[in-house]
Amino acid sequence: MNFSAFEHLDTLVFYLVSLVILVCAVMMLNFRKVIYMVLAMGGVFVGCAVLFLLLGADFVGIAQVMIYAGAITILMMFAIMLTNHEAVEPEARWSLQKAFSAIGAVVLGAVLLLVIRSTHWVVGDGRHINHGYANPVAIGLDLFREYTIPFELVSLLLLVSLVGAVLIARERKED
Amino acid sequence: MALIPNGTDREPMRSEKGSAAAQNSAPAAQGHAPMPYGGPAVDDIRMEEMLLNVGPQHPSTHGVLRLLVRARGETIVEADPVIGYLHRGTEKLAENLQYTQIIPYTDRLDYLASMINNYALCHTVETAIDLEVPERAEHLRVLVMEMQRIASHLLFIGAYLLDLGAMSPFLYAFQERERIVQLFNRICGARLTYNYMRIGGVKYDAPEGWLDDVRDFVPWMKGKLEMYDRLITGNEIFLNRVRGIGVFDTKTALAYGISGVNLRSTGMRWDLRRNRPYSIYDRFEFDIPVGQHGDCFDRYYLHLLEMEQSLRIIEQVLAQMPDGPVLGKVPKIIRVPAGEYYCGVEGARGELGFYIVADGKDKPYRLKIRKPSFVNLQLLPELLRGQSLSNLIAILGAVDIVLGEVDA
Amino acid sequence: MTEDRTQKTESSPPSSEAAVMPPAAPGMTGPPDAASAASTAGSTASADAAPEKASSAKTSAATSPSPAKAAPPKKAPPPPNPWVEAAKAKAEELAQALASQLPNGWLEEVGAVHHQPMLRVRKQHFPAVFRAAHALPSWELDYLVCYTATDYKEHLEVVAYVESTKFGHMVCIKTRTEREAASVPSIVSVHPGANWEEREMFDLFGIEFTGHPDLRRIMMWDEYVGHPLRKDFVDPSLTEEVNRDGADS
Amino acid sequence: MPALWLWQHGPVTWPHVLVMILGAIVTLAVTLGVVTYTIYAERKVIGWMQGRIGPNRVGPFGLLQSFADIFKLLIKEDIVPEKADRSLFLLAPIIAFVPSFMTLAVIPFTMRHIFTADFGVGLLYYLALSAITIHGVMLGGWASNNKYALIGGMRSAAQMLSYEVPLGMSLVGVALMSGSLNLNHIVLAQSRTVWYVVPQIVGFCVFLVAATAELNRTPFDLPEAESELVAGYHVEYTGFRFAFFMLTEYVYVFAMGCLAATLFLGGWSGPFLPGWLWFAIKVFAFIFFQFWLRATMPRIRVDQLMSFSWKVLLPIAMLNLVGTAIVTTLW
Repeated sequence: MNFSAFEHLDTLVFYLVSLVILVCAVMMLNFRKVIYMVLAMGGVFVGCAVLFLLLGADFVGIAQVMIYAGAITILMMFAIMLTNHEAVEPEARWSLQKAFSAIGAVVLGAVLLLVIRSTHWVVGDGRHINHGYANPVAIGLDLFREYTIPFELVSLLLLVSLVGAVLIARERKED
Repeated sequence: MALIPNGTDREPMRSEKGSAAAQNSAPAAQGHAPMPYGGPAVDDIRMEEMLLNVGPQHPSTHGVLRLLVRARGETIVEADPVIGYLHRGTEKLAENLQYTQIIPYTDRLDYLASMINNYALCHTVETAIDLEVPERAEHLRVLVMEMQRIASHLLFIGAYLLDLGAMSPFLYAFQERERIVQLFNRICGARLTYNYMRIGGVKYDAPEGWLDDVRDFVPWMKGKLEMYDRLITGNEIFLNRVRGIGVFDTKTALAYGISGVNLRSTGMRWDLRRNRPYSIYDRFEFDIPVGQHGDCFDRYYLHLLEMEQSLRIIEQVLAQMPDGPVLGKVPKIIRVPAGEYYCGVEGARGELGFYIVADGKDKPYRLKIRKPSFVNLQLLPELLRGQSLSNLIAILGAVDIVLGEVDA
Repeated sequence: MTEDRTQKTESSPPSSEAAVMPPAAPGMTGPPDAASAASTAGSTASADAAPEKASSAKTSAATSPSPAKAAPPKKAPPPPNPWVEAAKAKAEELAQALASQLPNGWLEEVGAVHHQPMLRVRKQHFPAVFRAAHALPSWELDYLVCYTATDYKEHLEVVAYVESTKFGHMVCIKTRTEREAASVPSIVSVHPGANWEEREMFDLFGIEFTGHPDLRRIMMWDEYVGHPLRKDFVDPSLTEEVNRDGADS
Repeated sequence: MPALWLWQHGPVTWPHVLVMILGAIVTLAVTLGVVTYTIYAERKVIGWMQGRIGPNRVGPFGLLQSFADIFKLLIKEDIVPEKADRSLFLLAPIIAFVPSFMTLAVIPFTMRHIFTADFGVGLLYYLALSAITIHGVMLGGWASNNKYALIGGMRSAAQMLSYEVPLGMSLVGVALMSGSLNLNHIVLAQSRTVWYVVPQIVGFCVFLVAATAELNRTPFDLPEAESELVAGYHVEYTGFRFAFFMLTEYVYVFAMGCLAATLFLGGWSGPFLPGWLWFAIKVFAFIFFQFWLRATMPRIRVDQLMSFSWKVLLPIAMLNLVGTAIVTTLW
């Protein structure tokens, strides 16, 4: 490998972080304890956030940490710690179903790879790859000017699910 | 304790004592047997019980009390106090001790109110042998007993607030208490286990200037009480934590034999200094403050009010302190005529009584101590049942027990 | 040495010439002079009034060391002590009041311990007596003050002092049980506060309280053998056998 | 030369990396010093408030007391309970500590970011990083295999999550007024107009309460309520792992003080004195306030804690936000 590839430290960091993400992802699949899996998944989320930062998408990166690594992982930990479950997952065994899913996964991977290879990517200098849309002001303007209706729809959806969750919780309590 | 981990079948603090309670409750903590159709039902997961072991080494059990708490979610299903970690067999020891020799053992019962313990024993023996106590001795006794009551109540307030998370009142209370302890130290040479009283009087007369110092102490302490009132009673967080918590009524209290502040907090005007007058309490004017709701706040506030009344008594004692001997004409070896005697006095925590079965010798045939903390503690499981776990400490603290007395 | 203890207790402690100016016995709120057989009026005085009365009469208030009473105890056979007599009369009165509600043969002895009325009842009727005494109008013995047992070598005696918070009576109620397989019916159903005291007696005296909701050791640990407050108790750790075992290990 | 520090505006080069490492080391050293003396000051100040002397044995006026304590913790045996989940137990203090220190990376200690980063979304960065610490706390409590630790960890997580919402809401008001999430820009905006504590007084109050709860300090110190949970999530920890948890807490106290100073008290701006001194004074004022609370308040109950956050604090923060939005728009 050419050392000049590391002249840009960004590249070095990119490879390091990618390695971390991949290792975390593999570990997540291999761990037998659920809580370890969640932790490894948190590692993947944080790694992705660093990738966003490397791409200059500060806001997205931070939001990734906040929502995925912060809120969602914690929620999963809560669920695991508060519920009764086997601490250790049973050993995986091969079955027909699993074989099919393995084939499906391989096919999906191949398709994704093909699509990625066939796309023409805009190559920037690592700073302005998404034309400055990383900053919160730009995102806010875009959201409220160009995508107002989808944004509001999404909000509505979230609200509905929130109310639904409250309703379900309340019904249980009355039992 | 908002979030109680349902379904943790882990038991990190095992029962050291291997008590039946632990064994009885243990299966409940193991969780339910698997359902026939596979996983447990949803409701089963939600309602699984948890066994929580509070104590005997826990900062808020005031000694070596252990509470085995079975909780369902946040609600306490059952709390079982396990006692006896400090059991020294005082009653058995006393059977082999002469009456005077028992006095230092009483110091170690309710070690926050040793003077009153001393008195309760001496008073019972004096009643039994019909012994006259000199006036000055009786005045000194009342004086130190009321000071002791203040010291004990101060410690209650400090420790209670510490239980509720406020750190400063504890240290403040210790400063005030220190002054009383210093005064005791000067009159009897000890700071905690005084062994000051004797059958027929007290061991030492007040040293020179001591009474004057007590006289100075009274107004100073009054100021401090006002400070406590301002500092604690109005605190919103404190009120929210103690109001309406741990409520019981007079009927329950009487059924359980509750005495002292715990009984008075329910509105019952019951103070042995008035209801079964002993010593010279009938000569003094003082009120018996009572609560209204029987909750933790009432119990806290009554302690404050009682200190005020104790100060009133001290003032009157000082005003009429007579001269004279401090120890009556007591035989060398005290022999109590055969018979049974019971005398109860108003201790710092309730009715402290000594029941003596005498066989005419110099040692009691049987000595039973009616321990207020022991009796009051019985109500705790009732108070805790159905309560949320977060109130556990607030309720336990307000019952005000001393483990030295509970376990005797 | 203690066989006739209860008989002795009726004989008063060495008394003084207090007949002139008798101090009140602890727990007795009725004024001593009114403590004749017709003391009902005095004892039914309201609880609030009674202590006031006691405190107003300074000389009668202090339980024993009344300053007005100066004479030393006498050796001569004591004259009948007025408080003991009063207590006995009161005990009789209570016994009569209770008799209608209890089956025959419930009462074994009526007397006084020190200055308090005493009833000794058959153990089968022990809880029933408390229940009846609790319900009895003009007595209402609702407060269990002291509850314990004593080992008299021939038998065990369970003693309870109950008090009326309304009227101020204090009465001692006793029962006896044999030492082997000692058992007494529990009074927890009447006085829930007896719970731990009975557990303690079970623990330290080995008295089985039948009907107790939760009878187990309270002070000693569950594996403990023996009942320490019995007079013939020997600390197992002091016996030779244990010592030898200890030496071996 | 200043360009060397401003590495964000160009491709990163090796000298930049060295500067970054240097900056981290200096910040770490400063932070450790601040934490050490925060602990000392806390003991001393609370001691005075309670009529005691406080530490006075090690060094003059007890100034070296904290060092003695740290040394003690470092040489203590590192005990891992037998039934604990060993790897998580060992990992948890690190997960807790690392983000706490990382939050300091965006704090503008002075007008120019000499040792820290000038980061566009600094405010969000702080909130995001502090959320990661909760993992460490929770895992520590869970891995200890102790019920008190578990309850403490759970409480801690629930509390920090609940109060993060009003905390964030109270900060949005500031962001609206300054029009930026960059902490340095917020300070600059204040030095041009007025400290935001004045127009954002409601937000500031919400922030103070939420910050106190977020820091798990009295009266919101339920996670480690010693009278209930003995010590909470770190009950099984000893030695330097315990020290890590303590360090985390005090670094957060420091960081939260920095945030308060930056967002509401005008950061490094102020007359006469140099910027860093102003900043230090403001941070210490916040920390002192925390001491004061600790010496005064009893502990709130856990159900009250939760309902207070959701039913009182959050609506106030919302109203404040709406009000601020309206005013800023009309202005």
